[in-house]
Amino acid sequence: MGDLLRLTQVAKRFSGLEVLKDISFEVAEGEVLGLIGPNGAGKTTLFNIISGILKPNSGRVVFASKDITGLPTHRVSRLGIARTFQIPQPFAEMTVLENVRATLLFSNPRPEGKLPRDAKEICEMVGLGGRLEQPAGSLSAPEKKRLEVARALASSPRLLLLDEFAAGLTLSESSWASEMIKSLSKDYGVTIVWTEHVMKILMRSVERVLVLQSGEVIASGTPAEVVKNELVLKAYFGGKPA
Amino acid sequence: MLLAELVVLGLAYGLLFGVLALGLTLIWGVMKVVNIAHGDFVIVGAYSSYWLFVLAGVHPILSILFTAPFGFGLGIIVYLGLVRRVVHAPELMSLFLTFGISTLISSLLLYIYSPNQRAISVTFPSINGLGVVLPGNVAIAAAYAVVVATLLRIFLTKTYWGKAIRAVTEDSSSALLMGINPEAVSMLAFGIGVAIASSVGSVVMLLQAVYPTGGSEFTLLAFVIVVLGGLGSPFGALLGGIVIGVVDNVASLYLPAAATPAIGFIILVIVLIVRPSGIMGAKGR
Amino acid sequence: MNRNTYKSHTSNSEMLAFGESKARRAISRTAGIGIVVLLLIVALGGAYYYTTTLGSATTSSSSGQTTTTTTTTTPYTGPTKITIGMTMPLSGSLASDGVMSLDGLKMWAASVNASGGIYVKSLNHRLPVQLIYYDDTSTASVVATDYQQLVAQGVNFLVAPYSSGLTLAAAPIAETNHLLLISHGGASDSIWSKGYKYVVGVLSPGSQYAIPVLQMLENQNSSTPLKVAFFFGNDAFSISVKTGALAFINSTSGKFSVVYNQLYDESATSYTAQLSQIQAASPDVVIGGAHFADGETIVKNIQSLGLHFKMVSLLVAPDDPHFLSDLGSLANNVAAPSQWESNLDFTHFSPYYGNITGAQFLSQFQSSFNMPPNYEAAEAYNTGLVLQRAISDSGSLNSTIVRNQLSSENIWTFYGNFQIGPTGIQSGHTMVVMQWQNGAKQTVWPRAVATSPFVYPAP
Amino acid sequence: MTEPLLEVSRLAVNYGAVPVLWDISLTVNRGELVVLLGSNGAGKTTSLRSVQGVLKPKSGKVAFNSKDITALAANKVTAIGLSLVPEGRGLFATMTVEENLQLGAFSKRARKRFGENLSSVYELFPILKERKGQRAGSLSGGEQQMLAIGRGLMSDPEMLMLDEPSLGLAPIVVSKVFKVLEGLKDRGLTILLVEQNVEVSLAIADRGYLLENGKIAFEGTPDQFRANESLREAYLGL
Amino acid sequence: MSPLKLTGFTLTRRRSAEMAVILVLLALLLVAPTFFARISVLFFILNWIVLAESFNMFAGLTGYVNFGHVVFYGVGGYVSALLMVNAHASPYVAVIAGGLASSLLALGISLPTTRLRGAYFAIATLSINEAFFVTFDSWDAVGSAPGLSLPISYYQPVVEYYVMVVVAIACVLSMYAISKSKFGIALQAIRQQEVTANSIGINAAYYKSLALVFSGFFAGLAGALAIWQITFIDPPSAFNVTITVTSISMAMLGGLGTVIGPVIGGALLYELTDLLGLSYPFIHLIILGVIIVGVVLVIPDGILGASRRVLTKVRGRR
Repeated sequence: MGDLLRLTQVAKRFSGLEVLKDISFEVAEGEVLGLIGPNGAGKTTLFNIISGILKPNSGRVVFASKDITGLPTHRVSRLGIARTFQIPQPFAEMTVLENVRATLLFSNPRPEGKLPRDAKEICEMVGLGGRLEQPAGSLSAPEKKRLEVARALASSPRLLLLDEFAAGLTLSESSWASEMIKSLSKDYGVTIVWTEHVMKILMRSVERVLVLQSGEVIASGTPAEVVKNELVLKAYFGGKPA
Repeated sequence: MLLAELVVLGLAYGLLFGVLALGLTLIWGVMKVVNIAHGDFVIVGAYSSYWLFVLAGVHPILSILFTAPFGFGLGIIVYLGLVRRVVHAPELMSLFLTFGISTLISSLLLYIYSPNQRAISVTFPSINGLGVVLPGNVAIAAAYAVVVATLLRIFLTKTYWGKAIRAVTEDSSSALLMGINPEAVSMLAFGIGVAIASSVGSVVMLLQAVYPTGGSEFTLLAFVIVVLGGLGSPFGALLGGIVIGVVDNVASLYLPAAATPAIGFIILVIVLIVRPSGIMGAKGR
Repeated sequence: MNRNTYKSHTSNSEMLAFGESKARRAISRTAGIGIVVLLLIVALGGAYYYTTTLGSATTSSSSGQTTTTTTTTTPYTGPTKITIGMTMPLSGSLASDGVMSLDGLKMWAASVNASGGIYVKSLNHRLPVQLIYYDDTSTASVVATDYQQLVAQGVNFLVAPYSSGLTLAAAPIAETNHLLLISHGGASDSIWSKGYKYVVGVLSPGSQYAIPVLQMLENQNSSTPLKVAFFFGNDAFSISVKTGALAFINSTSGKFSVVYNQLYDESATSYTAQLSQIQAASPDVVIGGAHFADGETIVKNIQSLGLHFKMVSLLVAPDDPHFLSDLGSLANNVAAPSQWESNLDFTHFSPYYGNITGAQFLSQFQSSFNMPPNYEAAEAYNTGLVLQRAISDSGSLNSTIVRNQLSSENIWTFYGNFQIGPTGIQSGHTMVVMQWQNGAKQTVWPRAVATSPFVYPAP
Repeated sequence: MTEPLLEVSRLAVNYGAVPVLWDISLTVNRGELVVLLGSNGAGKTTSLRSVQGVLKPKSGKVAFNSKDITALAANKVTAIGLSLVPEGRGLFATMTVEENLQLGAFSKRARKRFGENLSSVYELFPILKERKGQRAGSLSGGEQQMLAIGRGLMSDPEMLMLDEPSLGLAPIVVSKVFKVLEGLKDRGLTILLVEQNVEVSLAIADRGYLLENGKIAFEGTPDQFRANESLREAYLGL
Repeated sequence: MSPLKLTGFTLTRRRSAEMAVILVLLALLLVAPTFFARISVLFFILNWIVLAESFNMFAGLTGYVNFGHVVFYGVGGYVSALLMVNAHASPYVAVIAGGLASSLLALGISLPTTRLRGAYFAIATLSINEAFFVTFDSWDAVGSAPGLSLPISYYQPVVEYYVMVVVAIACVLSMYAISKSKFGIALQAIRQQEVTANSIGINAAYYKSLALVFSGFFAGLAGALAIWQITFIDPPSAFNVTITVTSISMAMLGGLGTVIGPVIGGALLYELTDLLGLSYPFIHLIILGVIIVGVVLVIPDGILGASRRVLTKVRGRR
C-alpha cells in the first residue's frame, strides 16, 4: 500500500506567530493514524490545512498523488477527504436524514468505494436509525458526534479526518466510537487521521501515533513507544521548575 | 489656494462628520447594533435647538447644554424600552428594530412640527488666515467636534466607565470577569451615542436647514464613515470622517458638483473589498 | 453489498425525498395560513373599494374632507357634490410643498362652499365641492395606485400632486380615464410634451422662470457682457429652469457670458467648495437654486465665506416667508423669480375672476393656517378658481367639456393671467422678480407691477 | 486551618445540548493552593467558568465564603472577591498596561483599595511598572501573563482562579510565573489553578483534583498523585 | 404500514384542499380586472411580493442581508425605460432586458462582496446602491435627475397587470423550486453552517453568486414592470433605500427563508400601508413605525413562525 496523504514541510503563520513549523509526514492507504499533542500544538490548524479551509504559507499537501495544496475546501471534499469538527457543526435546522442526504447530494461517489450510498443505511451504521426525522440541532451531544461521522461517511471519503472525536462522550459512547473507527478502516478501507484528547480511546485503537508540540512533530511510533518517549512525557507533564 | 481652502473646509466638516459617526461606532462596538435611527436623533437635537432658539432665544451652541443630556436620557429610555431586547438577537433584528424606531421618530416629528424646513440665522465671522477663508459657523462646528472628541477621549481613557466601554468593545467576556456589567455599559454607550447625535443636531442648526425626515441622510453618512474607519473604532470614525469630508470637498474641483457624493461610496466599496474591516478595523473578516 | 447500487442512487428521487419533510412543513402548515391571510386581504381590499366608491357620498370615513353639507331641496337625483381628487406629498422629501399646496386648496374649497357652492348649469343646481386627498409619501408608485383609487371612487376632477415627477406619474391615469388633471406644482416643461390632452397647468413652466431675472439684468445698463454664474440644483425643475435660461441667453447675442455652470447636490451639507470656485470665476451675478433648504444654505455659505456678488437670485427659497425669519438680515438683496407675490394687484385687469385679492389671500391664509402662504399655496388656490370658472362657464361636470372650456378661458385672478396653449401648458401667466429689501419683500420686475426699484448692484 | 472558602457540589454543565461537566464536587480551603489537572477537553476551563458564573450550570451548587453564588452573574462574583484569570489571558490588547490594571479594579470594593493594590502589584511585577504606558498587546508572552495575574489581583480577591497560566510560555518563564503563584500563596491568597503542566503545578500545590472527561477521576496530595497511575492514564491513555 | 398510509392519506387530502384554494386564488387574480377597479393596488401587491420574495431568494436562503436590494429594481427599471424611451422597444422585450441586466449586475456585485460578512456585507451593498443612485442622478445619458418618462402609448394597465401576475407566479414558483432543489439545499446548508457546507463539497461562493443572480433577475423584472406601470422613473424613486428596507420588512413579517412568508408579508404590509395611507394621511407613518417595532418585539420570527409556534402550543395542549 502506497501513501495516500503526504505532507511536505507544511508551515503556517498567523500574524507572525508560527503555528506549524515544517510539518512532514505520510499516511498510508488504509492506516489509522493518531495525532496527539497538548493544547495549541496545531492539530486543528493542520486539519484545516489538509481540508482546504486554510492555505499553508509554504509546503505541499499531496493526496492520492495529486497536489491539493491550497485547493478550495469543496474541491478537496469532492476528491475524497472528509472531516468531522471538534464542535459538531451540523445543519441545525435540517433533520438527521436531510443532513446526510444533503451530503450525498454533493459528494462524488467513488466507483471502488465500499461505503453505503443510502442515507438511512448510513444513519443506521452510526446508530442514528431512530433519530432520522429529528432536527439535527435538537440532538444530544453524542448523537451529534455520530451525525458528524454519518455526514463524513456520506461524502464517500478515502481519507477521514476525525477532530477530537471522543471529547464529551461517555465511556460506553467512546468505546462504540473506537469500534466504529476500526471497522471503517478494516471493512470499508477508509484511511483515518484522528486527533484526540481522550487518550484511552485513541491509544487503544490506532497503530501509529504522531505527537505534535508547538507546531512540530516531536515523536512518531506505536502507542507503546510513544508513551515512553522523553520528549512526549515532557510535553505532557512538563519539567520540574528550573 | 482654492485647493488649500477646500482641504481646510473638508477637514472642518470631516471633524463634525467624524463626531457624528463616533456615536454610531460606540454603540456598534459595545453591543453590535447598527443604529439606523442615529440620524433621526440628530434631527431631534436640531429641532430642540430650533425651538429653544425661537421660543427662548437660546443660542444653538448654548443649547447643546440641553440637547446633550436630553439625548442621553432619550437614548437610555430607548435602550431600556426597546434596543435591550434585540442586543443578543441576530443582526437583522436590530437593524429592523432601529429602522422602526427611525420611522417612528421621523413621522412623529413630521406630525408635530409639520414638514417645513427650519433654519436659524446665527452667524459667526469667518476666519481668515494664510489666504484661506473658513466660514465662522463651520469653524465653530469644527471646534465643537474637537471639544466633543477630546471630551470623549478623556472619558474613554481617564474614567472607569469610559475604560469599561473600551473593555467591552475589545473583549466583552474578559470585561465581565473584571466585574463590569455589560448591560450597564450598553445602556451608557447607547445614551452617549444618542447624546452625541443629538448635540450634533444643535450644531447642524448652525450650518443648514433641517426637516423632520432628513435623518436618514445623516445615518447614511455616519454609516459610510464608520465602515470606512472600521466598525467599533472611535479613532477610525474620526479618520473616516475627515477622509469623507476632504474627499467630498476636493472632488468637487474635478468632478461635476452633483456627482461628488458618489466618491464617498465608491471609496467605501473599494476599501471594503481591499480591506474588509475598514481602514482601522481589526484584521481578518 | 453490490457496488453498482451505490452509483445510481443520487438522482431525483433522493432529492425529492429530501424535500419531502421540508415540503410538509413549508406547505401544509404555512400555506393554509398564507391563503387565509391572502383571502382576507383581497376581501378587505374589495370591501374597502366598495365602501369607498358606493358609500363616498354618505361617509367621510376616508380622508376626504366634507367641507359643507348640501342644501336639501325638492327631489333631485343628480350628484350632490363636486368631488375633486388628488394626492399630495404630505410626508417624504416634498412634504412641506405638499402641505402648503393642500392648504391652498382647502382654503379655496372652504370659500366656495361658504358661498353656497358652484352652480352647474346642466344640473341646474349649486353643488358644494369636496376634496379627497391622500398622502403619496412623495413616492411615484403610491401616486399611481392612489389616482386609480380616486378614479374608482368616481371623482369628477383631479388635481395633480406637487412636483413634476409625481405629476408625470399621475398623468397617464388621468389621461386614460379622461379626467381633467390640473397641475399647480409641476413646472417641468416635459409634462406638456408627452401629448397628454387632459393635463393643464396653471403655473408658468420651468423654462420661463429665469427669464424675467435675465430681462431685468439686461435692462441694467452694463457696457460689457454681464458675467453670469449658473448654480442650480440637480433636479428636474431646476434643470428645466436652467435650460430655459440658457436658451434665453443664446437669443440675446453678447449681453451675457456664462462663466460658471454647474449643478449641485441638494442634500449636501454645504456649498462652500463650489462657491469658492464660483468666486474664482468672478461672475457679476449668481443665478441658481433649487428648493428651500439648499437655498438657505447657499445664502449662509456666501455670507460666511465673505463673498460678494452684484446679485444673487435663487429659486423657491427666497420667496418663502421663512427665508427672512431664518436668515434675518442675510436675506436682504437676495432676489428670486416668483410665480406670485401677495403685493401684486391684478384687479384692474379684466375679466377678473374670484372675489379675492392678493392681500386678502395673504391675510385669510394667515388667519386660517397661522402661517404666511407662499406662492405654492397661491397656485393651489388658483387651481381651484380656474376649475370653478371652467365649471361655471361650461355648466358641466364632464372633464372633457371642462377641459375644452379651459382652452378658451383667458382670465385674471389674484394670481395673474390664466391662458393655456394647445398642449395644456400655461402661456398667459408671467413670472415676476422679487427681492428682499430691508426685511421686506418687494416686487421689482416687471416695472409695471413693481413695488420698489431693483437694488442693483447689491451694496 | 481547613475552613472551606469555595465549595462546589455536584456541578453539571451543558454547552447547549452538549454535557461538558457531569458531576463535579470540589473544595478549596482558605489559604490553599489547589490544582485542577486533566487533559485537554476534560472540562477544566468549563469548571472555572461555571464557578465564576460566566456559564450557567444545569444543576449543582457553588458556594463562596458560605454564600450561594450559583446564580450570581460573573461580574458580581468578581465584586465579592473571587477572580478568574482566563485562559489566553483575555487582556485588552489595545489598552495600556496600567489601564488593564485599572479595569481589574473596576468593582467598587476594589476601587477603594486601588492605590494600595497597584503598588503591591508593581512591587510583585516590577516589569509592569516599567511598561505601564505600553499597550498590553505589545508585551511579551510572559509579561502578558504577569499582567493578567496582576489584573486579577487588582480586584482585591480573596481567591484567585487561574486558567492555564503556562500556556504558550517558554519553560524559564513558566517557572517565573509559578514562583509568583507560590509567593501569592505564601501571602495567604487562596488559589485554584488549572494547569496542564503537571510537574510544575504539583510542585507548588497543596492538593489536586484530576478531571477526566467531565468527571473528577482522582483527588489527592501531590505525593498521592505521583504514586498513582491515574495521571498518566488520563493524559496518555496508557 | 397502516400509520404510514394514514399520514399519506391526510397529506394528500390536505394538499388537494390547498391546491383548490390556490387555484381559486389564481382564478380571482385572473378575473380581478373585470370587477376590481383599483387594479394597480393588486399590481403593486404583486410587485412588492416579487421584491420581497426576490430579497428572500438570496438573503432568506443564504443568511446574507443584502441592504442594496433596490439597486436591482432600479437598474431593471432604468434599462427597460431606456429601451422603451430611446429604442421604442416592445415593453415585453424591455422588461426581460431589465431583468437580465439586473442579474448581470448581481453577478458583478456578488464576486467581490460575498466574501464579506454580516454588517460589512450589508453596508457594502448599501453603498453600491448609493453609488448607483448618485451616478444615475448626474448622468445625462440616462436622463439624470429629471428622470425618464414613457410615452403614453406604453400605458396599458390591464396588460401590465397580467404580466405582473405571470412574473409574480414565476417568482414564487422559482423560489419554491429553488428551495426544493439541490441548489436550495446548498443554500440552506450555507446559511446554517458555511464551513461545513464547504467541507461536504458545496462550492459556497458559486451558489451564493447564483442565488444573487436569481434574486437580481426577479427584482429587475419587478423594477421594469413598476416603471411600465408608473411611466416615470428618476433616481430617487429607482434607488430608494426605503424600498430595500420595505422588502426586508415584508419578508421578515411573513417569515424569512420560507416560500410563502414573503407573499403573506408583502401582501399584508403593502395593503396595510396603502389602507393606512388612504385613511390616515397624516399619521399612517407613525402607525407603521409602531407596527415594525411591535413585530420585532412580539413576533420576531414572522407571521409564519409565530403561527407555527401557536399551532404547536395548541396541539401540545390537546
